Amino acid sequence: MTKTKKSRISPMWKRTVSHIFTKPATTKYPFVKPQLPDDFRGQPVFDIKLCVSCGLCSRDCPAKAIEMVEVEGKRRPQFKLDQCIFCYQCAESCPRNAIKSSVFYELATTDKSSLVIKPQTSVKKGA
Amino acid sequence: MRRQNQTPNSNIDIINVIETKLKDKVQIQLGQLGKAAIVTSNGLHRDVLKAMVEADEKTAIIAITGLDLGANLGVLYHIRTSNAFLTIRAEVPKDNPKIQTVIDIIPGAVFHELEVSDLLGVVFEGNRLPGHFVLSEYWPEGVYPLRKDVKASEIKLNPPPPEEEKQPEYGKIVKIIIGPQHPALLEPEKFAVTVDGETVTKVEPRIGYVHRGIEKAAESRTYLQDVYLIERICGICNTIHACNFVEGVEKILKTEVPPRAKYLRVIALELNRLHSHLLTLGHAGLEIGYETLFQYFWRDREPIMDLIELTSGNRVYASLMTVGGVRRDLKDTDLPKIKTTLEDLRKKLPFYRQIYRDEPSIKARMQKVGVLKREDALKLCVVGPVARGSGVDIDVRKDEPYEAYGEIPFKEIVYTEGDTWARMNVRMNEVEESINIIEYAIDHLPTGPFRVKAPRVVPAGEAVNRVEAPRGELFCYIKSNGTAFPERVKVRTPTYANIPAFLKTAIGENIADVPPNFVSLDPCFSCTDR
Amino acid sequence: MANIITWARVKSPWVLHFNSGACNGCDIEIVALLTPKYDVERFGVKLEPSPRHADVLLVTGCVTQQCAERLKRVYDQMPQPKFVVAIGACACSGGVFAGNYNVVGGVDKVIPVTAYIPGCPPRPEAILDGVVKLLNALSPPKPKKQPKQVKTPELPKEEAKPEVAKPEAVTQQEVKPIVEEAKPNAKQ
Amino acid sequence: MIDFDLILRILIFPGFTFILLLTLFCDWVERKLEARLQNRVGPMVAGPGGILQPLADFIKLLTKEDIEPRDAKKTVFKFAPLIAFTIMVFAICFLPIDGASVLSTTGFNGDLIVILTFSTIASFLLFLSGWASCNPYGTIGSARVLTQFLGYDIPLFMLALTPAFIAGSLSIFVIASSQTIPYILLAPWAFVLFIIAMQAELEKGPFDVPDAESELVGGLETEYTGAKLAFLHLTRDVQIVFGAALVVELFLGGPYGPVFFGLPAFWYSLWFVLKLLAVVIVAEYITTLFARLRIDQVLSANWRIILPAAILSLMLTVAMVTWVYPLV
Repeated sequence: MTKTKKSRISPMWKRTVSHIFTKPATTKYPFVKPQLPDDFRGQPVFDIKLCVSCGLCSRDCPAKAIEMVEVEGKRRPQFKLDQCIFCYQCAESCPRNAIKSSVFYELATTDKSSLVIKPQTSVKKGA
Repeated sequence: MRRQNQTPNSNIDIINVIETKLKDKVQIQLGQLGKAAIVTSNGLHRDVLKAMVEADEKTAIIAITGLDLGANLGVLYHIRTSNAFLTIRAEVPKDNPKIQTVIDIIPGAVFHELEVSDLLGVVFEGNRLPGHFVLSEYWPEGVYPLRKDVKASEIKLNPPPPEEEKQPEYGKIVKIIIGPQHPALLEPEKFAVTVDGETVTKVEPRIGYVHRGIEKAAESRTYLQDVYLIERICGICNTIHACNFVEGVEKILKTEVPPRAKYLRVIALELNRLHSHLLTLGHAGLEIGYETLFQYFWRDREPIMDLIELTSGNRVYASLMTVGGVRRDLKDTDLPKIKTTLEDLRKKLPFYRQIYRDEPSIKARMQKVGVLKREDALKLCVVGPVARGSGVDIDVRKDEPYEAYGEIPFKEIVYTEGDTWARMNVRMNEVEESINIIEYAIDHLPTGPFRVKAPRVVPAGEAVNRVEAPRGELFCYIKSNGTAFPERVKVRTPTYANIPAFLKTAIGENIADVPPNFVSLDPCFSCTDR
Repeated sequence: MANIITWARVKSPWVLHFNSGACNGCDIEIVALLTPKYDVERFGVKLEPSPRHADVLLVTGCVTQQCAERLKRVYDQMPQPKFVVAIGACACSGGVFAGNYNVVGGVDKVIPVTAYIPGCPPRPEAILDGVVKLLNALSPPKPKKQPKQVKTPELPKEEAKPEVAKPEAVTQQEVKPIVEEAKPNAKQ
Repeated sequence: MIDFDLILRILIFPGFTFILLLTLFCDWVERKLEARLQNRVGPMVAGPGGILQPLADFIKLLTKEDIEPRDAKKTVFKFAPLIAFTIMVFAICFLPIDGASVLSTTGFNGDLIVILTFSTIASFLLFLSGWASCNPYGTIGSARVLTQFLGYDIPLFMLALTPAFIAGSLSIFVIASSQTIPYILLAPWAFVLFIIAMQAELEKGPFDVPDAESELVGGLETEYTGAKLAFLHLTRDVQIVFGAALVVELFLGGPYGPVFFGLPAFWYSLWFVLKLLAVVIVAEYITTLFARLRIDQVLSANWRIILPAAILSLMLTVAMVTWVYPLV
């Protein structure tokens, strides 16, 4: 205990002191955004022009976050981001690559309804 | 003695033993569900188990699977011996689902039996619990969620009982309740610890707070969706869960995974193990009030998280595994970054090793705490670093190599002390082994396809699969009925097997030793409850 | 004076983490926030062990049947003004586990939620972003008077509940005013 | 006749306001230092460098809802934290800060014993406040506070007597002002032991068992909310300042130091604050270095190591005072 403490000082003391003189490991997040890999799985982006209304994305979604809704007479996927688990199975299932990944991840909101992405709007602005 | 290598008595032919002892009474189906499936009836499963325990000290129950077979309920005992993996089949009629317990033969079976009895209604005579084990205390009597005729939407819970007025007890403490909301546990789970002064006399667990019914939910989703669902059993060791499941499905499909995919899986799994071990080593620091150590470990864990993000697109859920390979190839341009990051981590390891081995306050808090002797470890069927910290050399990566582990050289870390300190040091050394494995895998990465097409509909059949998760041996049983939906998925997670060890070692300890002892199991309740 | 109080609240949000049946993914990301790389102590955020000390409740997980009642109890134990942040797909709506037999699904089915952070799991930055958004909602340009209870701290005596004893079930009336209190802030 | 000067001294400087600000400042120094030692940034946005962070916490807690548990012993629960805080501030008032104590006196012979007793009473009140909350964690936490401070009070008293022996007086003023050579140099063994005992008495790491988060949730603070919690926190912080101040007075020569120009009072308080910060930094550094010990280890460390060492130190001091120091 106290005796052993003195007889064999921990290797921690050097390391801790050295950190006073080095820069902290903290990123400056809200002020400096982190660099994300290109294929980061952020908010899925849906391109309505490529969609063939097959509904495969909705069928394969494990979280049932994609609902096919009627838009201008055609069935289009509607993303519920509050349920989405960002697995990108929909992007993989899509035969026409209409669903793509984005690096947008700051999706926090105080209004839950803003998390439902209607097919018309492809990119949501930050809440 | 550190890193003592014990040669397993691997030449016992366990099937021969069973054949000679119970010749005509049981039916042995070779090659099914592991090395062989032994079909028993009329309580003969106890005799088989007895014969196996007498012949091989390393006999352990890995899991008990309950099956709804229509008129009957099936009970599968999955047994691991020192060199084989076997399954004992038993059946009970649904209207009188009684079977004799095996906890007197193998005490480690206690949790497995209770789970089957709670979820499927099989009555294990001699091992009963008043109230529910996994399910909510308001769960209606006589409804067993894993039976096929029970629909999730139709279940109505009992109303909570009226409030009881509690008499305040001033200054008198009998029970400390750890959890469900408690800083020592990141997850909700309850342990009622009875203390006498500061000494623990009894620990009563109440698990099931994270029970999400994944096994049932898997039956209503396709195999494709199940990969993502099963992956979300646990957020820390997610890759290995997904890998375990897809391997099981591949066994039924008889799909051969391309070699590049095997190596890519190993890289993903070992990155996962790295981050999981670093997390636990840091978390243990938090539990013993060593915040500086916690901060350092988690700081050095971040580069690993970045690597996972780089290779998979998400910091936590890699979602890499899919039936027939991996979903994403590793870009050649990323390889140098992985290597430099791992090299940086390797340079930091000696400092941490020294801390965990020699730091006096760590030794004061961890040595001789939660001692689990080798015999107890065998009896309680513990797995993973807990077993390896008690001198039991089991590691599925060595015993039954899966993916590319058979081709990659690595050391199996075994400590014999059996205390918290030994378990943490097992993890400490495994971090280094993981780095070696990843570097070897990157250097020997084969070229070729990383994925083969796999059909969505799986032919009828069943399979068991075992892998080594960061917390120990992970087991799954998959039964398919020839459609795109599985008939039954059973996952037995390592923490589930390790909790009995905690319940045993905590008795007689100081209350302050409970958190470090507990965290040395690397408990993960989302795994435990599923 | 109101300015100072709002300033103090925005600068010192103490959080309590409640896991209502999560897979650990979100939880470790919350803990990662405390560690050197993200270090939310910069913003005065402290992870508190007891609900009595907390201002913001960070809920993760899909709310299992067992946890629903505890979640309510922990929420009741927190002193006013209090805010709830649902972290991760499970806490927002049940996520991949929605519809399972032991899952209530969605924190807002049990207690009122102020902010939602989707993601599976959200990056620590996203959680930080969510807390910042919540705080921005707290400190409008012209700070309105904060909840009236605050001025008379002795008022909520009858609400007092011991931590060990089981509290009365939260009735709808009890929850309502909190929703109303959180909403106007959120809009500004 | 109203002595405005005295009122000013009590209320502003070096009295209540000064002590309060000093406490909050020390809290900030501790948090910032701990963060930096752990390779973090620490409080940053509240004021320059986060220096207003403790103030923000304090104000916020004051404005929170105040909940009283149904089972709590109401009176004790309500007043114990406040009284503990008052007593601690009162104890600091006896220490010479700007060359004189807050009450503008030079104290009396025996005030060392008085303030040590005050600190014991404050610890006891903290125990009472935890016990009164009638929560298992609070009760265990406060029981640990009690066992710990009862154990460590004895060696702390003994070690505090070491400087008194050297100075030949029980008055803090005499002790502080007679240190032409600081006693840290004359009796370094006593200084080291005193720091350790102080660390244990103040429940700082590695002896912070009473608020071991992993076992006891919030320890004795578990049930406290709002203003009462604010005062509990403040009491803890004032205790730390008090402990550091005591070390300064007994071993580091008190507020006395070179006066370069102008008012000696200004320089004395500056020296006092600087020395105090040095002690706080050392204490916080020790905290970050070690894991928390177990309660039985803490107690056995006391009875088996600290207490015998304190007795030896006392004997050694007596011997030195009698035979060695006269030669120097």
